[in-house]
Amino acid sequence: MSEIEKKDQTSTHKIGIYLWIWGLLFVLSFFSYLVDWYQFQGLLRWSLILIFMFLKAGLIMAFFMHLFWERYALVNVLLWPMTAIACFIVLMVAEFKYTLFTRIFYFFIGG
Amino acid sequence: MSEEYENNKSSYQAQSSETISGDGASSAPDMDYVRPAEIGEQDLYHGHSFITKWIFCQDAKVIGVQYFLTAVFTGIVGLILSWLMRLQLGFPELAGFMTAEHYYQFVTMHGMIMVVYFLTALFLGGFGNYLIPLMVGARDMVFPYVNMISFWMFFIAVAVLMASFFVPGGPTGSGWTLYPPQAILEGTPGSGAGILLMLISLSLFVIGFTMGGLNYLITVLQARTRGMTLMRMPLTVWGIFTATVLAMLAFPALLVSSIMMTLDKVLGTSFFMPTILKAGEVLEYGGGSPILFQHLFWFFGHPEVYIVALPAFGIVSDLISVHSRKNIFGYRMMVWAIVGIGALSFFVWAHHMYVSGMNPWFGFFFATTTLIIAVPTAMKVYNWILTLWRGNIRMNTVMLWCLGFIVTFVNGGITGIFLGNVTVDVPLSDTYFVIAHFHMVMGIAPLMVIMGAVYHWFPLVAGRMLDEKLGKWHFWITFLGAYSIYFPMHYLGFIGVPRRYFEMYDSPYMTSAVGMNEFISLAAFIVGAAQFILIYNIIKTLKVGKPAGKNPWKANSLEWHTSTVPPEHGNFGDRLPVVHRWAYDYSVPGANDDFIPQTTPPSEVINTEVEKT
Amino acid sequence: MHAGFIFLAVIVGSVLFHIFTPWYWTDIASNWGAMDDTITLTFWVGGGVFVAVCLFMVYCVFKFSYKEGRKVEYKPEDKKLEKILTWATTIGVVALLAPGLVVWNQYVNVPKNAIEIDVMAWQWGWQYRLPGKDGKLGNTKIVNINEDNPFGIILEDPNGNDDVLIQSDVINLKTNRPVKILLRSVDVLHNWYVPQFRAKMDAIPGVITYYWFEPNKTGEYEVLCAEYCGVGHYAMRGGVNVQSEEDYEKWLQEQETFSDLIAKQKKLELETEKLAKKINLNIE
Amino acid sequence: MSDPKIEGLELKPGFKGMASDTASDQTMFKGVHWGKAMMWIFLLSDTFVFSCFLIAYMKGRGSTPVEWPNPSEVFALDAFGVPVPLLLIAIMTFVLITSSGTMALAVKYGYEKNRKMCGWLVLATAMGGLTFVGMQAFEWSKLIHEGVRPWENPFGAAQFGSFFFMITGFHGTHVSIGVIFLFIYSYKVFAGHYDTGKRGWFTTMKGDYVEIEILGLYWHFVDLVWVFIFAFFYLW
Repeated sequence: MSEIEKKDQTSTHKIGIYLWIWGLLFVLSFFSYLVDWYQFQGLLRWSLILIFMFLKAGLIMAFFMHLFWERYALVNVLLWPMTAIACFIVLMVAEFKYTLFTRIFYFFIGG
Repeated sequence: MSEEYENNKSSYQAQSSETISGDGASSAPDMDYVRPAEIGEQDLYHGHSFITKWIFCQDAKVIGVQYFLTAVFTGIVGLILSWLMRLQLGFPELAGFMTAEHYYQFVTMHGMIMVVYFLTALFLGGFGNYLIPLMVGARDMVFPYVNMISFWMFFIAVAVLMASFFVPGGPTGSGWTLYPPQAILEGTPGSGAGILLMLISLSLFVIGFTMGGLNYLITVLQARTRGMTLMRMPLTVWGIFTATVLAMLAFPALLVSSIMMTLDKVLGTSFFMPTILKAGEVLEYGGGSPILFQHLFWFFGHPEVYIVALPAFGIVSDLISVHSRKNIFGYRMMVWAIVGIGALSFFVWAHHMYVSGMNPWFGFFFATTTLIIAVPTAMKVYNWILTLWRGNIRMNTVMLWCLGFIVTFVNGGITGIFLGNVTVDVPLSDTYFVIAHFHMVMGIAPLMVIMGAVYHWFPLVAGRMLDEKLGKWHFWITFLGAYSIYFPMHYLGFIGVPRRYFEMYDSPYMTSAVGMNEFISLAAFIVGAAQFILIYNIIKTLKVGKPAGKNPWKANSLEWHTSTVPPEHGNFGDRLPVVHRWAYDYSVPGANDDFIPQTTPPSEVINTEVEKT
Repeated sequence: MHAGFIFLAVIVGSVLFHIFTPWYWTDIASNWGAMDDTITLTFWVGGGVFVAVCLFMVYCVFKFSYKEGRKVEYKPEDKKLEKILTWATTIGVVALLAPGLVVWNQYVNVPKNAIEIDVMAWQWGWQYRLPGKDGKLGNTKIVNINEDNPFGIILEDPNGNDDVLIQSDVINLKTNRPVKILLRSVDVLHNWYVPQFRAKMDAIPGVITYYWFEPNKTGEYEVLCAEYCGVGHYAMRGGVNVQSEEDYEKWLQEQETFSDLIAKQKKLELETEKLAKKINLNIE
Repeated sequence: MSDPKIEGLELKPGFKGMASDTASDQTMFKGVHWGKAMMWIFLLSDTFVFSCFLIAYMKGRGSTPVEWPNPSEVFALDAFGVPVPLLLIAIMTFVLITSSGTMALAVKYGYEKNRKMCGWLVLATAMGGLTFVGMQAFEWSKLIHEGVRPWENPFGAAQFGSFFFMITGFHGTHVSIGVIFLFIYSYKVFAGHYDTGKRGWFTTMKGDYVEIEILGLYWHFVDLVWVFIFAFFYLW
């Protein structure tokens, strides 16, 4: 078993920061619920959904999962692989648009 | 060749006995200073009974051997399948017992076994488990218990896979890519139990591998010995480490596509299934997208290629360096090339899909990213041959395998440029050119490295030297045979012979290749049979082989400097080694010997002109 | 030493094999000569690198084989050499990539005057549909496919009526006129591939894929399925008959259109009805 | 957590620190427990699993020409006779975030070696998780009752049900596994296993409160995934 020096693990954060983040998460969740409640549509809806989503995800990762206090070596190892996911997402958006286009064009519109 | 070891035995023994306890009191403490340990000693569970020592064992070295043997078993099954395929292709009149169903089942199982259950398991499970803790100077993997479960998950996955040979309908015959709708449609061989067992087996493999992979990664990242920086690790560890990273991030896509396809098959969902008309009837599926599966599959599949290739790159670098008695040329470049290739491999997957009917504009993106990978790969090749340059090359069996690797890898790598460049790929894709390419680059080339690695590390694992003469026969038959299988096969692809054809003698341009096909089949039989030379060699050596002693190759890296040979559980006896230099200080000017082990403190080699530590 | 000779023999043998091989690509019969050119270019550059690397390796084997006490160079890195090699490789790769991308740009952009051909694939066979006088293909739906409507044409679509149906696995093409192949599959993946035309693309159920080429040599060619599609994959063949303009027009006149087919079926139905009536009468 | 002190090494902050950590020997993540590092890498891998699910969902939903059911109608719940859109989902989100908060506090009290508080908070987290799973079971049965099946549904594109059951099912499995471990760990905390360093099963390692943080990482990750599912499945 590796016993990492105990002394540094005892240093913790004030309870206030957790309560703050907790509260913020509730507020943000409420906001993203309101996006649906007021039936915003189009670009506004999408940007609001994504903003609230990333804020919530960021808060959870940074404070609840302690990434804010971790050393950059760990943070970077965790975040860089997301570029592969981002690339996958972007290309799949292009792909589904193309598939939808061919389906609608050849099966419904014709030419 | 073997006299040289005899001659130098006394000198290296003197050297190694000094260096093992290398961090002790020395004349110049400042010079040899290494930071104290951050982490306490690891508790190890030592087995007491036969079962805890050899079966449910928590020693990474035993687990490595278990992985190795299981993978070799599946590999032999794959080899026999390839024989049957070649019999059908070369001499169909002799293969009367084979129907097209059988042929396609063999194609599928051969591909899946060789790529996933043989090569991946062998490199990462086998070599990874055995070598990582030894090379980074750890007592064991960081989570020995999880490591053990990882192997048994793999074992169950293999058992499930093999079981599919014996279920009604046989194993799946949908090609190793398991493309839907084909894979789960009635009429395809093994579309009932066969495909389900395949998907379950793959899922088990991924779960088991995740457990093992976490071990390899954390061992490399968090459990290195004192003085072992990342940039002092042998390239073997770099290769296996990066490949494991790729596996951890790529296997999820395989898991997801397996789950989705299982649901399509069992519950009748339509993730990958569009409206289909089969035998005049419209099936209950509708609206799914087969292309989606291809994207998910290749998002896994392309990193998978590098999961096989990167450990081979790493291992071969070490072998070439040790046996040409010279430091690996451009170590830093080699490391960055491995990492760069690994990172890029997540951005190139759809070059397997140029003619799949995906968004045609993807061709530009993927051709560009694919050809970018050619640059670091080419740098690695240059560095291997530049390591040979002005070295002192021992032409033993290990080196022969390495040279064979260079020839086959360069050949296969260059045909990769054909297939990665979108326009050039169009006429060649789905032809024998593709078969020749990927067998050369990820079949034969990694196999050459595996063989070299077996001859190199067998003395460490078993304490005896493998027979050189048998080894050379093994090499030449394998190398020349394999080369003459796959080199001419490219030209079948130029003619335009498509892949996965059960019979091919009815078109004029195919008829012209009958003779060549027979020749290829003959060569395949011989090469396959030659592999049994190795098995004979191993059995013979275990009985009557020459004892290897410590460090028979006069290598620098830590695995050769263990307390006993073969290393016991815990690897390094009472004290963990302390590392003072990289693993490649061979033939340093001014040194007494032509190698300076990693554990030698600078004060002991004070007169040498060491450039990098 | 002998090892070096064998490796040398392998390299020389590979080159000789390439020079004297009787197996090489079939004579091209379409506009995609540029594809052959890119292959040739890649072949020369890649083959050159292969030979150079391997010969260097063989030279090292001859020159630096183990000798006790040989002075070995100790030079962990050579920044300058590595830089030169990186740039040289990069330039080589760009030189290979650029023409490839240019040709791909032509491949995905279909000329305006291309004739569209609907290629329908199933396990295991092909059939074809050409647009009629209006130059437009009617829309299709897989669920519409039945004996009376082998292509699944949507009956309400006016474009479909004059479509020329070719219920055979052989299609005729006009020389020197680009064709846009629209691929459609009703069950699994297929691929309509004529080696002499070089081009290919998969047919995927659920969507329509395309590619184009311009046949420029008259003759009969074989169509192969190039994407694994089940146990009949190897036997899934078709044919292309590239003809001169007059022959083609003559052939086209003889083909049946969708409205012909419907009319024929109507007639058939009427006749069967009449027949049934007759039989009934006779019985009475 | 906050920067550890490593003997013989000056730990620099920021990117410089990253460079020197990476270049140093023994460990790359300075002061990070093996188990914690493992959990992080595992979560990275699991992120790819969920990303692939969601990307597949995006591709599937985006490329179907059939109309996709409107989630705010499908998931509406009658409250006092009025259909409220996404009511149950909102409550589930509320429950999951609550449990995430208690978990974060449990980790804090664990490090302070406050056995009682830590134990109760882990137990509260487990109860929250259980409530979430229960509500999900309710939601599933409601939808099944309304005729939604993995292969078809009365509202629109068939893939709606497929993706819904698959993704929420996979997430629910994660939650359930987490709940089981939370109950076990709360027992272990109350029994004082982490104070005495008692070894658990499946491991040769001595018990330590860092295990609460490791479990916490997993639990927060489950919450994190829900954030994405909520945004992409229920709000899109």
